[in-house]
Amino acid sequence: MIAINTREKALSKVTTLEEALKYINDGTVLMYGGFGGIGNPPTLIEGILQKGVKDLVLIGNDTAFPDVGIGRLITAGRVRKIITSHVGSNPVTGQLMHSGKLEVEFSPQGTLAERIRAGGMGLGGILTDVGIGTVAENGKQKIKINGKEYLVETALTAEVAIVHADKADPFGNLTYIRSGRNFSPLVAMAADITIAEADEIVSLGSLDPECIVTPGVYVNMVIPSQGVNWKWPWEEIKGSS
Amino acid sequence: MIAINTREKALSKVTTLEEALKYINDGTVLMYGGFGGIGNPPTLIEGILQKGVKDLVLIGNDTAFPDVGIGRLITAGRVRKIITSHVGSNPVTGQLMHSGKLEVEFSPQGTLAERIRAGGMGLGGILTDVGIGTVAENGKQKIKINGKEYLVETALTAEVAIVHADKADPFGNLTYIRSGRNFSPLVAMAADITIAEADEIVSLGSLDPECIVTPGVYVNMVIPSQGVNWKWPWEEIKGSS
Amino acid sequence: MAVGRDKRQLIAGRAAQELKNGMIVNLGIGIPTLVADYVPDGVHVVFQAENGILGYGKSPRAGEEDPFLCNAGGLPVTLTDEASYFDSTIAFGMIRRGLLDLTILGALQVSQKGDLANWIVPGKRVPGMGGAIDLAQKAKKVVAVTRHVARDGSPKILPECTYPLTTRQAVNLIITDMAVIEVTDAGLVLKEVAKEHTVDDVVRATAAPLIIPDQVEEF
Amino acid sequence: MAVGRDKRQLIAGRAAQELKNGMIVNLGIGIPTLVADYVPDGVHVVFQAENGILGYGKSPRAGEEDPFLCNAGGLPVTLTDEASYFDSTIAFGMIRRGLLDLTILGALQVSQKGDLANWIVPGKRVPGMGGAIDLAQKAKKVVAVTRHVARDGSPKILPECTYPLTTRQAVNLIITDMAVIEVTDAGLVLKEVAKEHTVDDVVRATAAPLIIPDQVEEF
Repeated sequence: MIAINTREKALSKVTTLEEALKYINDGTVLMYGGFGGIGNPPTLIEGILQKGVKDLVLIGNDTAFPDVGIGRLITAGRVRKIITSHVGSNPVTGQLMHSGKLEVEFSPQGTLAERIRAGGMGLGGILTDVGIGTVAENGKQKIKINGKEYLVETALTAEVAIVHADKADPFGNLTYIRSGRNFSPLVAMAADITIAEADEIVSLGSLDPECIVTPGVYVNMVIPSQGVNWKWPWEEIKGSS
Repeated sequence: MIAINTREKALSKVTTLEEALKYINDGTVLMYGGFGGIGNPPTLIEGILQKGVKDLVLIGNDTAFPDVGIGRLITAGRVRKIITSHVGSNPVTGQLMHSGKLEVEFSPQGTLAERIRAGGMGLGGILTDVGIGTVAENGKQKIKINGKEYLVETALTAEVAIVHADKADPFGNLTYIRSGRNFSPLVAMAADITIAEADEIVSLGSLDPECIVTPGVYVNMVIPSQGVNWKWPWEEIKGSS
Repeated sequence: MAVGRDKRQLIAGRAAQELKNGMIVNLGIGIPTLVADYVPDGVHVVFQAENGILGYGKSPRAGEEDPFLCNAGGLPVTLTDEASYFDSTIAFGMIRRGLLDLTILGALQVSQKGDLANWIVPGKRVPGMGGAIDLAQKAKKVVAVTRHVARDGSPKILPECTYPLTTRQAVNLIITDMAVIEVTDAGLVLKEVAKEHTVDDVVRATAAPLIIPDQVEEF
Repeated sequence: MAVGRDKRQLIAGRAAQELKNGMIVNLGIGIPTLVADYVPDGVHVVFQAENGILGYGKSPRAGEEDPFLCNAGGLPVTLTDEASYFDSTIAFGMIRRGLLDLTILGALQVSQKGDLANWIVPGKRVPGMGGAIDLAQKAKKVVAVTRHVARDGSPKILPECTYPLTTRQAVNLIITDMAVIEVTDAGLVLKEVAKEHTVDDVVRATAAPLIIPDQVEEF
């Protein structure tokens, strides 16, 4: 048992919110897991708000809802630019975009997912025919393979990635929460520093190696999650319809 | 319970080896899971040998050992061409290659994995700098992104893929066996027809949706495995050294 | 953009008739989401959500929602027995590889050639293309569901779309609160008309030319 | 290509001294595989295998082998507590992204610039490059382990490799049964000599010029 505890200590990345927030500062390029708010890490987002960080460059699937998840950073005016696929659920994003206060760059959703993964995999990018013949092809290199045309979609990386895990062990092995997985394992691979907040931090050796979604090598810091601190839109609609 | 059984029946892909072998014929382009034989599907390989199929075009990581796994097809002279990354563990492959009886095309291992995945993902290919400055770049298109040079590595697909699963449910959801995972989930996505042999076929609903590695949509046929019918090289070395 | 509850349910119910045994089906945000609650008895389809679920079913009962089990529109769903979770690259890998038998998508505009516009109202609403380009370009069958006319009464089924396109020649079938229209090489064919309307109503509310067969069903 | 058991163990044992706490380490096929059994007490490293394991340990005891738990060389291993399994794209994603602190690889030839040749003997042995190109090009530190000379006595540490290269300027340290040699911008520096040999022995067995510091350690 002493040997195990020694190894757990030697490999541990468990730290505090305060320590983790040292890596997220004005202007940081920040990737986040989550889809419609589910998988956005609540404790880290609250921490970023409290710390007063601004001018963030975000990369992630969507901007959730105005008072939910990553949307809270948009609403609070902390974001300078975002690379995303869909902002329809958050009208504040659209307003800031139209008033010139927020730069928004769109990718088709599957392409965005692959661009982030490519960054995480150390690839230069991927070739896809999705979006050919639409505005999604504007400004992109094209290449022909066996006579068929593909867009060159370049890899995306970030300085920091934040994710909401279900369980984490001290080495940073992660599992996610049902549909909270979505972009999380992708952004976890694509940043220089990956911070996971976990609903449960378990001892080394207690996760099933067959079921780990993000291997610990990708994770730099693990902090405990305080849990979701917002109301989901469907909770508010309930009873009112 | 009647409802569940009806659904299980409606979605079931469980079939026989005989039925599965109808899709593997002379000249078939065949991908296989496995690494050093571990993950090569024993029952399907035995079936291919028994059926007398020849002139196969194989795509997979390596050629195992002469009497192990996919190596048995090489040794029996059933393969016309192979796209692979490493044949060092199977001297028969090298002999057939030098005598002009087997065409061998090499990719760096990580690049081969990505090319197969790209095929499975419906991508045209990926961009990588691995192999630049070596023979691995011969004959390949290059592209520059922000001044940095990448090789264009094209997607690979196949007519049929065969994998060895641990558990399968009737819909074709799969888990694999420890280090038997390797290329298996990649080839399972990249073929027109994917056939899984499983050590255990479990009822619909009994696999944990968080731990399924290959979603059933990728699998066309599930058959029961007879288990490994070869000796591993380390078993033969044991005691003799 | 809200349409009356009855019209939304009408459209969703009719769209659900397109579901056939064994199909892998993706439902877009909005009206398409409702289709999961209208699967005909005895029909077994597998719903895929691009946030990483293959195998979800009806909406949960009030009070039984799981906040971490939602469809791509952010609404709670339930799982079916064949369910698996995966990341968004796998979700879109399935789509891009052509494994979706059917996608049912909302539409801002549809042209007579089946061009689909559903991601931006220039100068006004910019939701972003989300997964619509991937889905519309790659699914084996694309059904567009929409109110027949826009809120201001202007037609949404047009000779040419005026909004930026999601995908060219993508839509196979249009289902609205007034009609079911098939996109064919010859043009738009009126297949069915809602009980509350006549063929003439539909023709007047449609800017694109319609081919009217001898037999037009009612729904 | 077999070297005597003692020499193999000697090389593996010395290579294990390069392991530092917390490192992520990949071991190539052959002699490098043996390093997992020589991790110094109190040093905690995480071994990665390109067939999809992060976190394996020593060889199992005879009779306790798991045929489905092997390293990339096909030899049975045991798991450590931080272990996870993944597919080969993830295994090589880690490598390509530069997350491997150290890789220990076998070598056919190493040049004085650190060029590595280890995948083909033209006209004779064609194992294929496997994962060596990925590893040699992307790991933060590359240690080449090899017999100092080939079976026919010819040197393997050369001014230029004559076999096709795996990667240019990849190797940082060469560990053989005779010596430990560092690859520096100034050239090859002899750091250590095996007990059984003298500096002169090493110089004679090395075709590339060696820089001999005042102090050469023994190992």
